[in-house]
Amino acid sequence: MKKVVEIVDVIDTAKVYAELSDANSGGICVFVGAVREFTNNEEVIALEFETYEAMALKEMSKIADEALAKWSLNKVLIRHAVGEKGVEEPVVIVGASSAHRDACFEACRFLIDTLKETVPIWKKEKFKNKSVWVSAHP
Amino acid sequence: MKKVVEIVDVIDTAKVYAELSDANSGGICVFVGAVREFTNNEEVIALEFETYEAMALKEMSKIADEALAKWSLNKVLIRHAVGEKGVEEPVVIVGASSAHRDACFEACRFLIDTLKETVPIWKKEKFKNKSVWVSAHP
Amino acid sequence: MNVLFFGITKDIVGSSEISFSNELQPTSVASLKKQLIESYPEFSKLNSLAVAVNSEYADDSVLLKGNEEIAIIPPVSGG
Amino acid sequence: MNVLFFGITKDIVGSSEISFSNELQPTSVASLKKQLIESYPEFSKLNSLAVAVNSEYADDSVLLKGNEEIAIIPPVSGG
Repeated sequence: MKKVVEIVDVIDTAKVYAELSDANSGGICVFVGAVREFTNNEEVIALEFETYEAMALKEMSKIADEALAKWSLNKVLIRHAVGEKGVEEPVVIVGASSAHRDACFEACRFLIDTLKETVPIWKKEKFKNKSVWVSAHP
Repeated sequence: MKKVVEIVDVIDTAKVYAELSDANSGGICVFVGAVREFTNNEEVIALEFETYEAMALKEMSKIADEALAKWSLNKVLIRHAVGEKGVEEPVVIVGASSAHRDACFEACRFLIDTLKETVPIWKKEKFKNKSVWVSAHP
Repeated sequence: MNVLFFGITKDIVGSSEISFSNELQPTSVASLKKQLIESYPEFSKLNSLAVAVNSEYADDSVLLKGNEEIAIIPPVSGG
Repeated sequence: MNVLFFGITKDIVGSSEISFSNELQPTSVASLKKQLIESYPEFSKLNSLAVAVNSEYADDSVLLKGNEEIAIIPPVSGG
């Protein structure tokens, strides 16, 4: 399977290497996004992720296809979590494998940057006394 | 432990996320180098890695320190395997975690690029009928 | 015509789905947005407001028949 | 003075370590390299030839007393 695109409840970071590994890949680049304890010096209790799943999977699939077209990649993976995530929990994992490292580094960066721009997933930051939808307002 | 620098017999890719994870890190970038089946269309049986360990650890430590000085990172990891490695086996893993993703991506790329330039580790490619020390000759 | 709401737009509307009766049904993405902003002025304060038709981004010129899956997409913030 | 060899230089020399007797002992990194290339012409065909003194890269001007840990570093190829 050249392309893995998933929305899950919990991300298992331990298995991603096996998923991206390939006899023709000299390099595998993986990015994990996780919950930080502080945003602008305010303590975050949790992040709550919501998605429009059918559309999110379509958009993630488009991003993976675009990466496969742009770079010489053997495998591509995009997996996002939904639900409430506490500090240090992984919320997204993207990765790519390729013969040489340039391609997988560039593709990995592209995957996460583009995901953040186009995939219909929304994040609410939960602080002690309030909750804020991230990026909603200027 | 902010910095992990190791030479090992076998790389366990599954544990690296836990090693780099951190309450202040929103991003973790990891690169894994693995054995490819073909080099210039010739089938590779295995790679054999040898090191001058005392010096390699010093150089790896310098690279980690340089990355910590250049970027705002929470954790840095450089781990290289030695001995004979078959196709798809990981031979090196480097990674960094940071509040925002720019730093960990740039640092991760720097770690692997610099490792390949300065760390005294040597790789022999074993083909069916010959063995070649990589990069030894012009 | 049913319209799905997510993220902050769901909070503003107070529901994840609303129905337009036939006589009030907007006939394009542009008129759908206009109606929503009139009914929910908070929508005009958002960083962006996109519409998806059959789970694809649709620009203002796209016409609506009423049998599509229509969703309101506030600024995304995954990752 | 003992000198360690790694990678292809170990193969060329046929040993991972050689000793220089006191009278032949090079007094600088430059003269060590010169002596090695004279004894093993194959060394001159390598992409590069570095020397480490006490496990740090040392340039040609570094002087050698004989009690250091000295190592020959052919082109590295880790990763």
